[in-house]
This record gives sequence, structure tokens and C-alpha cells, in this order.
Amino acid sequence: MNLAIIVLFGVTLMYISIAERFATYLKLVALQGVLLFFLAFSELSGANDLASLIFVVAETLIFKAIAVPVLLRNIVKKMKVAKVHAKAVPAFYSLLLVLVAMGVSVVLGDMLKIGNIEKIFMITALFAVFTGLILVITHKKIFPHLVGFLVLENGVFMFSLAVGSEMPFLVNVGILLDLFASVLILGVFASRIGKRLNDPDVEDLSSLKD
Amino acid sequence: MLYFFIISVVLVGLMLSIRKPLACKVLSGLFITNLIALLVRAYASKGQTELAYFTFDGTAIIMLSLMVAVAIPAYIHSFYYLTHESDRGIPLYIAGLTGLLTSLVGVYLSNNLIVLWVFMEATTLTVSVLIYHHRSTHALEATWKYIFVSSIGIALAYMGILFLGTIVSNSGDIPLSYKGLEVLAASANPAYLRIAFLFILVGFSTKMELFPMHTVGIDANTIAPPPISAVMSTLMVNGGFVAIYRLLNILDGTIVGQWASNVLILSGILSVIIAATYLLKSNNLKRLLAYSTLENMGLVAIALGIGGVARYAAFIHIIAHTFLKAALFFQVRQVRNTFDTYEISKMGGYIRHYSAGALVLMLGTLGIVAFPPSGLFVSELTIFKAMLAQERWILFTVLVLVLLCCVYAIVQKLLSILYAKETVKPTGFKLSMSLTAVQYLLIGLAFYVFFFKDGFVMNLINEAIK
Amino acid sequence: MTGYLLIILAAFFFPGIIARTKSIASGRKGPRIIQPVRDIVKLLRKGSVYSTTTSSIFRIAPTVGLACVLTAMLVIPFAGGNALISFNGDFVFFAYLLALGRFLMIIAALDTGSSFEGMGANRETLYALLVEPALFVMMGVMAMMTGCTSFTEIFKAFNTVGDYSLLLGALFACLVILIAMVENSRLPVDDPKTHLELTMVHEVMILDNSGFDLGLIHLTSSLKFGVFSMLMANMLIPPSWKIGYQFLYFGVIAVGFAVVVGLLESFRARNKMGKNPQYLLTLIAIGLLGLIVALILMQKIA
Amino acid sequence: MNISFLISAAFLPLLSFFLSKKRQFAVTLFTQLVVAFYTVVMAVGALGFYSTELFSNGSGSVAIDPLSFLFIAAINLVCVLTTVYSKGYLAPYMEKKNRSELAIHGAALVWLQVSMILVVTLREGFAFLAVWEAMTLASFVLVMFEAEKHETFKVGISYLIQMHVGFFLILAGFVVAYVKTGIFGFDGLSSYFATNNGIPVFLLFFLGFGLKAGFVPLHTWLPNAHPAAPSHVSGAMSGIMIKMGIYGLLRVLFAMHSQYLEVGMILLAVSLLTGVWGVVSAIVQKDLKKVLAYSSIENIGIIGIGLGLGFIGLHIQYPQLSLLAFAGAVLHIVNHSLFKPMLFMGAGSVYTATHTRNMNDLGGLIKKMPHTSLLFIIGAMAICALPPFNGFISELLIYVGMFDSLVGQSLRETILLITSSMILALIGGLAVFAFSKAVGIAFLGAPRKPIDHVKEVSKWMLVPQYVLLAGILAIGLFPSIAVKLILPVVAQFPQVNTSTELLQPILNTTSSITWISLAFVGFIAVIFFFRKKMQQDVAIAVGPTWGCGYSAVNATQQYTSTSYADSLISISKPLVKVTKDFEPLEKTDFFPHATSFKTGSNDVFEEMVTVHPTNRLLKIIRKAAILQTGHVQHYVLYALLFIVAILVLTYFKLI
Repeated sequence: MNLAIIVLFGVTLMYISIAERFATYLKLVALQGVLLFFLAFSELSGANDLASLIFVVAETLIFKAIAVPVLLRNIVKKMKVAKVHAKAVPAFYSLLLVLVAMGVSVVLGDMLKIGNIEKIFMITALFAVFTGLILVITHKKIFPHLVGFLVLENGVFMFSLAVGSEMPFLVNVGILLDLFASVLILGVFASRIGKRLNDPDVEDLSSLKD
Repeated sequence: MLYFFIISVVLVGLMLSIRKPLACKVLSGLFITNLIALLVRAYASKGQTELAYFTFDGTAIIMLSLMVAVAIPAYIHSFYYLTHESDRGIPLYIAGLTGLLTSLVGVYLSNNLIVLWVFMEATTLTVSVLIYHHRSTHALEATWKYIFVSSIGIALAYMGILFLGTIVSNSGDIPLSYKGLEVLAASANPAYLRIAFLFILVGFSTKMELFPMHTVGIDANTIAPPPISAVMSTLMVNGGFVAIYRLLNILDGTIVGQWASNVLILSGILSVIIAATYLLKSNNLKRLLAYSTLENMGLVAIALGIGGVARYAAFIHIIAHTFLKAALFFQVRQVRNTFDTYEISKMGGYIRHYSAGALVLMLGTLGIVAFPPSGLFVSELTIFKAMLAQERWILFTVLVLVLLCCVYAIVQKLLSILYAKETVKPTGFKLSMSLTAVQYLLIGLAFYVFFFKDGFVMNLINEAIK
Repeated sequence: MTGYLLIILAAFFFPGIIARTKSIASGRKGPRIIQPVRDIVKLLRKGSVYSTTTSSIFRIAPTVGLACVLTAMLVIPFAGGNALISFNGDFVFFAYLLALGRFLMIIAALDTGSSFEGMGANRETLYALLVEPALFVMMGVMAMMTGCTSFTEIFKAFNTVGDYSLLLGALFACLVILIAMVENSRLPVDDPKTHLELTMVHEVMILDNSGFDLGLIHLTSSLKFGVFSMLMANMLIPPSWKIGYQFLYFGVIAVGFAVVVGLLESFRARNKMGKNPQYLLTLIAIGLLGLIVALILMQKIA
Repeated sequence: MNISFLISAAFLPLLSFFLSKKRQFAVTLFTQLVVAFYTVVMAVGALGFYSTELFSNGSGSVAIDPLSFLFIAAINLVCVLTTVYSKGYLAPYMEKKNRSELAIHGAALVWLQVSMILVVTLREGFAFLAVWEAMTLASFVLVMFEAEKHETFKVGISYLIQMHVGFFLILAGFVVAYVKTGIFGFDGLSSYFATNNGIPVFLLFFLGFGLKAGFVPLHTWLPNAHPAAPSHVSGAMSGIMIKMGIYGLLRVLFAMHSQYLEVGMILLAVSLLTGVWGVVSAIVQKDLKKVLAYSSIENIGIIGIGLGLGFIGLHIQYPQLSLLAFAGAVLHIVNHSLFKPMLFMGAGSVYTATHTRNMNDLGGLIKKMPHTSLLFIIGAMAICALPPFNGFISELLIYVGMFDSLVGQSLRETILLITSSMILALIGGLAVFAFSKAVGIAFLGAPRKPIDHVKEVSKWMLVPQYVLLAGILAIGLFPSIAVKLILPVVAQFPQVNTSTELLQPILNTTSSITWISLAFVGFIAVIFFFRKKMQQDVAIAVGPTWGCGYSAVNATQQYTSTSYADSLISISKPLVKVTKDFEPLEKTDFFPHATSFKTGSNDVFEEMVTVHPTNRLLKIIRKAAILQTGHVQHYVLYALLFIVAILVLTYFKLI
């Protein structure tokens, strides 16, 4: 069952790299949140400590699947016109890069061949992290940067799931709390920039240079 | 430790609630006494751990004392800065500064990677409020970039910590504490250690102004108000140094240790080269000082990489650099008010307008480019000595060439402020003598580093290096 | 002491013999031998005219010039005898003392502020500059052969070193003649009889001197001739001869030297001004040739 | 000798920040006198070895041996005299400069003296390097006194950078020795040279110290820094500070055990080139202080020739040569630190009075400034090594050493000695050329620019020059005392025996020089007295200079410094690049436009060694500044690239 979810997660990663419209970004991010919820639920259902189970469930479902997409949607609503957005790098090449990232993460995954964490989790986590980075690098607008950061978040969360089942619950809380705090601040600023420049296009955000 | 955190959180809350500037003054005074009490307690109970996650070891005490030395003038300058110029958001500014210092205390004292990581994240959030103080479009852009890139860095660092977490999982004691990790690292799978080190180094390079992600730190330093950029390029950089230094200690015993030092040296030499290129090019005073921080941190990274006596020199370099850079940034405000601009090409003849400040600038310049009376000379000499003792001749020649360019750029630009013909009519603004005296004190401390014999600071450093 | 007096004696007759040979060569009877001496005595008694632009330097330069030559004569021995003062490196002292005299003449010439005198000074410094190495190479070779570094010991040991010393002695005698011609600004380098200031070297430097100073300058140049003829004599006269023959031989050499100078001046035109540095380089070449000959003779080469 | 006292004395002038301008000079002079008196007294008493704890981790072992004592005496003399001179020289600057600038200048003068004294007494590596850089810092601050002129500012900074390069070379030399012997400093050198091949380390030190001393390829800072600095500073720098480079070189040479021929050959070759090239460039200069700066380079060359010959003497085991050559070199160090400051003070007085240093605008100064001109002329004669003065004594020792050792040498040594004697004679002739030009055109003849406003400089500026003149005449007329004084220093050279049977001929020479000089003075007196008597009753008339009948003679027809040097330039084109830039008038323009003619000479070595390489380096570095693009995605890209690069490097085992 887990394998199916992870494969679906991989597909969303590839699809996100060639998405054009902001609406598709929203759907994919929400989908990833839901997938992670199922993954976390199946992963932790085995473990007996109820508290961490409730937190993880709440955290993935509420934050990742619902709260963040809503936040992004009202940013999109404010940008009246920009349905379709331009990319710094043509879609074909960004997909190529993502494939390369997948190849690298597979190689890296089996190089680190310690058995105590499921290898497939490791590979997908690395794949998600690299895709997040590529998303940020290949786009000019702020919105895709935000989405890229979220994908990076999901990758890190998946990796902590793979490793973190042993790590104590308190530590997980602290980490995820911080990650989401930064997401919130980013969201606030993104909307502030949107309001200030009435079009969250990041090109003109490059006046600070040498 | 716990009281310290509670008190500081309460103080921040009070600052935010009471809007009056006078209250902020009193509260910040309280915070400083709280800080000094913590320092005294730290020095008294050296080596003990408190609250399971915080220990007072050599490094922590040095960094805490540096923080106290820089925080007090930072607060004084901030109040002058706030009352004279912008009166917007005084409580938010002071609360942000107090929050930043508290999280930095957390960074210095933590004995656990995860706790260190959490407080690192806290510093990013608190400092973003301070960078955004001017609320101009530039400030907005700088803050956005700073948060975004720092968060990516923090996420990468978290990945690295998770990799380290894999080797801890089978032992089950306090997770990821330095001592615990050190013991386990010897037996861990080297590939994991390598990737962990790489991710954490790249993650924290925004904080310590090292090569991969130094860029946003430069922008933040340029836009933030001078007292804040003083704190950022000294105390926050020290925080990054502590993080990477702890990491290097963990890997010291293992076979990966040599590899980690080489990566650090590579990152160090790249950042010094980039600093040299931009020092020659930049025409903005604060940008120049930010790039000089990048250069000095590159040198510290090289010193850590070389190891042995160079580690000792790295600590001296950090101490001297903190004092000098803080003094220079505080003086920048006075220069800004005299010429009403940061453009170096427009400034000139400063020695005639405000000779006391000009002398601070001259002593600071000659200190930052490591001429004898400054502590940086001691550390650079020891670094070169250790480097040549290991027969690293190519590194030596490249570093010498690049350092010469940096010295040329810094001396030419900063001294042209003193002596060149000024194009902008000076406003005749005079900073109060007490503030300039504080800057003299800081430079005096930096020059004291050059002369001190085996005082208590020395055995603190020896403890830190163990 | 004998060397000192002989030089003064030679100096008295030197200019007269040159003038006489030149006039005979050009078909005239020519003035008495001691006519130049009478000129000098007349000059010493005459009044003098000083230019307004000159300063005290201009006034004391001729005096110091004469004092230099008189002191330089102290170190010169006669045919193996002892000079009044002799110490290691006295030929260096001799050369640099002449340089001091020349230095003061040059700045005195510049002091007058006339373009002619500046031209003369400029050329004088360049030629002196190129002649000194030749003198030093010659003395170096002789020091190498004899192993001592003062005029007295060198000339004592020079003629007895080996039979080949006569060959070297002749070569160096010619070199001394050429150096003397340059030092006293005789023909190939400078024509004393020309009246066109642009072409002069030494004469133009003393254009503005008059009266007592002019007398001193003429006395100095004739004394220099005496010094160089004594140097040449030391190289040729073997110390083993008796005093009488040595005096006679010195007389022959001095008169011969004067006649040679006179004949050279009669039958040879002045070098082009641009060619002079090259000519002076030949002097150094002759010196080096002497060095190589000495090295071969002392079996150091091959 | 208590170092902490010295350092605390160095902080005394700091209080001059609060005093009025007049009293600042008093504080500076007082501190310098105290320091001078203290160091000399302690040095005389302490001709032994001390070890005092000085710096944080290095033990500042202080040792005063005859060489340090010689230098301490020279440093104190020159520094105190130049400070006294500065009172007069800085008078016109009093209004222009504000109080703190003058305070910084005064403090830097004291720091220069203290740091130089420390340089010659400290042996331990760390302390030596720290004080070496402090000396550079003090001289940098002094050179930057008139930094509002852009030219001075640029020159000051290039001076700082070149000295920094020298610092790194010396550091490298020390560390290479430290790695093998474990002692970081001069003391470790002798054991290092004993065991392994010393040439590479010697070259490192030679380059490092040569940069400060001014050997030719490394001298490029000297001709720019001296004219830019105020005259009393350039007098102190040229008189004594470049000798610190020679001092460092001597310390290294004292530690040599073998390989004398290679060391001697390197020293001799470089010094001969330095000597000739220095003086030829001096001839071509128009600026009076540049002439003096280049002649400093020439004198460093002469000192180097002495040292080089000394080491060749050690190689061929001919004790007289090494004894005489080393004695000549050390005596020339003392002589140069006497007449060079005097000449720079003369040039400074000329600048104070006429506000120009370009010789083409000077002339006829002797009528308005008799004292300065007379002193400059005597200084010029001393520097050209003309007999009655001290310059001649040291060159005579070197000459006698050369000629004395010629007998019985192999072919190579003979050729070496003969050529070096010829070149030394050539340098002597060129020096006469250079200084006759400087004296004749600047001080004598008719004034090229009106000088009626010019008047003699104040007493403060003349007294130091007369003190130096006394020193010159003392050594010049009574050389045997000087030779005896410097003997202990010569004894420190490796394998040099100063036994009486070797020393006696030298003392004979020097005593007979005393006699012959007195005879010379006697002759001058007699002739002068005779001249006065003869001219009593004759008419002395005064008239215009004889102009071959041309009535409208004016001052511009005189020889200028450029035309005077023209004859030499014609035969020394490759050595000296003389630039002439003027737009010639075409045949076609009948109403010719205003044109200008400007000659200048730029330094062949300067372009080759410093100007081109630095420009190229800075261009490359500027092109590399592309990282800070402002786009966030690029910043994240750098992180990704760095990770991938490190992974690839680890994969291929390169790190």
C-alpha cells in the first residue's frame, strides 16, 4: 500500500515541475499533503504512542492538505491577471532536470545501503528535496518559489518519517513547528509583496545587486 | 538557564505590549542585567549542563562574553538611532533585537544539534523583523530573500541532521548530543557522515557568511539599520561559527575528518576570493564591510580546516573580528549622518569634519586588514605559519594574492573617506562623545587581543579546543 | 721628493714644447719654450672680471682645482723611488681627487649661467665618466701582476716582475698618453685652439674665468701633463738604472710626450661630437686588451 | 633593555591629541629624545643577551649585539634630527592641517623610531614580524600626511601593499626554517643553514628584505614614496628605514655556513645592476627628491657590492678581501645614513622656500639661500665619494679589497673582481654626473623663475644639517676612528678574522688619508692666501657673463636638467625610457595652434614588475564578480552546484 502512495507522490513531483497555471500548483500541493497524511498514518499506526500519532495526523492533514493551499489560493485570487506564468527555463528542460534529479537520488539512495530505514522512503525524500530546489532555481516568480519550498518541506517531512520513527516525539514537534512558522511568514510576506507591487513577479525584486 | 529564557520571553512580551519608548529602555536594561547574570553564572559553573540541552563549555563562555561586549553598545546605539531618526516601531525593533539575542544565547549554549537547529531557525525569524525595520521596498526585498534562502538552508541543515539521526537511532540515549555523536561517529557509515556534513555546512553557510549561501547575508547587512547590521555581522556570524565548529569536532575523530577539513578549506578560499572580487567593486560602505566579514569568515573556515594551532588562531580571529567589525559598523552611522549617503565615491575629507570619528575609522581600517596592533595580525600570522608547516604552498600563494587585493580595496576605499575631496556637502552632524568613546573601547579591546599574555581568555580557548 | 720636483719641472716646459712643435710642423718658428710660463705669471698679476650671476663657488673652484692636483702629485713616486705619501689604494685616491677637481670646475661652469659653459660642463662629465674605468682597469692589471695596491710598491715591483713587463709597460704607456689627451682635453676629443664655442669642451668651461683664476687653471692643466708624463715614465724606466740615467730617460720621455702631442694636434682633426663616447670606449677596450695580455702572460688563460 | 618601557613611551604622544599645535611638537621631540637617550644608554650597558616576555604567545627575546648597537645609534641620530627639522618644515602646514592630523603625524614619528629600534633588537620570529609590520604602518601614516593630493594617496597605498608582499616573503622564509629547526626566528637560521641547502631560504629572505632595502627589481615603491612624503619623513625613511632591509639581510648572512660563492654571486650581480641602474635613472629625473630617491638605490647597490665581494672573499679564503669589503659595506651604511638625510633636508628647505621641486624651475638659489646651498653641495660631494668626505672612505675600502685580492686568483675570480671594480668606477663617474647636474642647475647659475620672494629657511632646519655635516667631516678626515668603531660589527660576519696583522694595513691607509687630507686643506689655504694677497691692489670689476657678443641673454638659455642629461640618454636608451610627448606642427597649418612639449621618464622596472602585473590581476578579479546577481534562484543554484561539486570531487577522490 505504501509503495502505491510513494509512486503517486513521485508522479506529483514530476507533474509539478511542468505545471503552468497557478491553480494546478494548488491542487498538486494539496494532493501531496493528503498523500503524506496517508503515509504518516500507515507508518505510525503500528507504533503504540497515541500522542505522536494524533499530532502527526493533525499536522499533515490540517497544515499540509488544507491550511497552506487556502493561504496560497487567496494569494492567487489577489493576482487578478496572472493565470499563466512564464518560466526562466523552458518546461522541457525543467522536466529533464527533475529526471536527472530522480536518477541521482536513486543512485544516492542505494549507495547509502544501511538497512534500518526503508530505502524507497530515502529515495523519494531525496527526490522531493532535489525537485524542490530545481523548482526554485528554474522559476522567476515568487509563487513557484513558495511552491518549491513546500515541496522541499514535504521531502524533509517524508525523510523524517523514514528516520524519525525512532526519534522522540518532542524533537519532531519542535522541527515541524519551525518549518511551518517559516512557511507562514513567507506567505505573509508574499501577500505583502503582492499588495505592494500589485503583481508578485519576482523580476523587479532584483534591485539589490552589485 | 530556564529562568533566563522565561525572563527574556516575558520581557519581549512586555515590550510588545507597552508601546512607550521609555518602557522599552527600562526593559532592555533589565534584559542586559539578565544577560550579564547568565554570563556570571556560566563562568561560575563551567562545564555543567543544565536543562539537559545546554552546557557552559569554553566556546559558549567566550561567545557569551563577546555577546555582552557587543550587545550593550548595540542597545545604546539603537536608542540613539531610534530617537533621532525613525520613531516607527520602536517596541517592535527592541523586541526583535532582544528576541534575536535570546535565540543566539540558545545557539551558543546548546549541546545538542537539534536544539541548536531550532534556535538557528528562531534567529532567522527574529532578525527578519529587524531587517524590515525601514519598510522600504529595498527592505522588503532584502527580508524576503533573507527568509526564503535561510529557510531553504535550514531545511537542508535539517536533512543533514536527519542523516546524523540515522546513526543515533540504534543507540537510544539523548539524541544527537555532541558528546554522544562523537562517540558514535567513529563507527558510523562514512557516506552518511559525509552527506550530513555537506548538507549542514551548506545549510548554516547563510549564518556564517561562507561561500555557498553568503549572498543574502550581504544584502541583509546592507539594508538593516547600522546597529542591527553590527549585531548581525558579529554575533550571528559567531553563531554560525559555533554551529560549524561543533560539527567539525564531532567528525574530528573519524576518517571523514580530513575530508571535512578539506571541504571547509575549499569553501573558505572560495569565499575569500569572492570577497576580494566584490571588495574591489562595491561602492557602498556597508556592503564593503559586509564583504570584509565574508573575507574574514573565509579565513576562519580555512583556519578550522587546517586544524592544530590554527584552531586556536581561529578563535582569536573571531574575537578580534567581532570587536573591530562592531566598532566599524557603529561608526558607519556617524559617517552616514555626516554625508547623508553611503556612496564612498561621494564622501571625503572626513578627518576635517569629525576627527574623533575619523580616527576610529582609521584604526578600524588598519585593524581589519590585520596590521600589528590588531589581534587579527596574531591570528593571520599563526594561520599562515600552520599552513606552511603543512607544506600547503599553492593555498598560501593564492591566499596571499587574494588577501593583498582585499587589503588594497579596503584601505583604498576606507581611507579615501578620510582624505579624498568630498562632493557632498557635509551636514555637520555630531554624534555624542560617549558613543564614540564606546567605539574606542571596542577597538582598544581588539588591540588588547594582540598583547594579552596567558590570561584567563587563553585557557578558555584551550578548553574550547580541548 | 724627487718625483714631485721633476713633475713641476716638466710642467714648466710642457706647453711651450707643444706650442713650438705645432708651429714648426706648420712652418712657423713659434714662440719661446717658456712663453706659456710668462703668460701664467702675467695672468697672476692681472685684475679679474667676475660675472654678476656667479657666486662664491665660482671664485674658489680654480683654487681647489690646483690644490687637488698638487695633493695628487704627493702620491706619485719616481722610477722605483718612494712617493712623499704612499698607502694601499692611493691610486684610487689619485683618481677621485682629480674627479673632485673636475666636479668643482663643472659646477663653477654651470654657475656662470651661460649656455656655452653648460654645454662644456655637460660634455666634460660624460667624457670623464667614460675614461675612469679605463684608468681603473690599467691599475687593476698592474695590481694583479705585482700584488700590491699603492703606486710606490707597484712601480717598484712592476719592472722586475718578468721580462714581459716591458711589453705591458709600452702598452700601458700608450694608454696613459690617450688618457692624458682626454684628461687635459687635447685634440681627438677637444680642440683647444678652436674659437667656435659650440665645439669646445674644456676651453669653454673656463671662458668666464679671468686674471688670477685663469692663471691658476692654466697652471693646473700643465701640472696634469707633468703628472701623466711621470706616470708614463714610471712604467718605462727600470728602477735598476742609476739616478743619472733615470733623469735623462725621464727628460727624453717628457719631451717625446710633448712632441707626440704636438704632432698629433697638427695632423689630426677633432672627432665628431657624437663619435666621442665611442672613441672613449676604445680606451676601455685597450685597457681590457692589456688585461687579457697580462692573463695570458701569467698563464692564467689556457 | 625593558621593552614595556619603550612601548609605553610610544603611547606618550597620544596625549598630544589634546594639546595645541605648538606644544604637540614639543611632546613629540621630548618623547623621541627620551627614547633615544634610554635606548643608547641601555644599549651601551647591555652588550649582552636578554630574554623578556613580550607578546602573547611569542617570547620577545631581546638581544643587543654590535650590529644592533650600530643601528640603534644611527636610528636615534637620524630620527631626532629629522624631527627637529620637521618643526621648520611643518610651519606652513600649521593652518592647513587640523589638530588631530598633526597629532597623528607626531605620534607616527615616535612610533617609527620605536618600531625601528625594536626591529633591530628583537630576534624571535613572531615579535620581529609584528614590529616589522608596525614600522611599515608608521611609515605609511607618515607618507599619507598630504593625502588630500590624489597622487600621494595612490602612492601611499601602493607602498603599503608592496611592503605587505615583503612581509609575506619574510614570513615564508621564517616558517621554512621553523619547520626544520623548530625555532621560529633568526636564531633558528644558523642551525638550518648548517644542515640543509640554504639557497632557497636565502632567496626568500633576499626578496623580502630586498623589497624594503630597494634592490633593483623590487625598488619600485622607493622613487614614488619619497617625493610624496614630507621631506623630513623621506629623509628618515631613506636615511635609516631602507637600512632595516639591509639589517635583516645582514642577520641572515651572519647565519650562513656554506655556499658562499652562490650567495656572493647573487648579491654582487643584483647590486651591480642596482648601482648602475639607480644612478642612471637619477640622472634622468627632473624632480630633486626623485634624484635623491634613486641615488639611495645606487648607494644600496654599493653596500650590496661590498657584501657580495665579502662573501666571494670568504669563498676564495682570502681574508683581506672579506675583511675590507665587509668593513666598506658597514661603513657605507653609516655614511649613507649621514649624508642622505642632509640632502633630503636640503631638498625640503628648497621646497619650503620655492614650493617647487622641479629643477627646471629652480636655479640661482645660492644667492638667496647660502646655507642650504652650501650644505647641499657638500652633501653632493660626499655622496659622490669625493676624497675629503666620508663617502670616499667606504668606497676606498671596497676598492682596496678588490685590488688587493687580485694577485694569484683563478681566471673567474679575476674577471669578476676587475669587472666589479670597473663598474664601481663607472657608478662613481655617473654619481658625479647626477649630482653636478642637481647642484649646478638647482642652486647655481641664473634663476629660471623669479626668486626674489625666496629667503633662507629658519634656524630649526639648518641646525640638524650642520650636525650631520660635522659627522661627515669627522669620518672623512679621521677615518681610522670610524674603522675601529665598526670593527666589532665586521667581526660578526662568518669566518672573518679581525686580527691585528690583517688590520694594520687598513689602519695605515686610514691614518695616511688623514695626513693627505690635511695636506690638501693646507694647499687650499696657502693658495687662497696667495690669491687674496695678489688681488689686493688690482682692479676687480663686475659685469655680465660673456655671451659671445649676444646682448639679450636671459635665464632660459641656460642648460636645464633635461638638456644636461641628454648626452647620457643618447647612449643609455634601453636602460632609461625617456618619454617625449608633443604634437608636432604640420606643414599645412600656417596659423599654428598652441602646442606643448613635455618630457618625462618612466621606470623600466616599475612597469615590468609592478604596474602591468597588478593591472592584469585587478582586471581578472573585477571580471570574476558575477555572483551577486540579485535573483533568488541564482543564490539557491549556488548551493546546489556546491553540493553536486563536492559530491563529484569526493567520488573521484580529489578532496
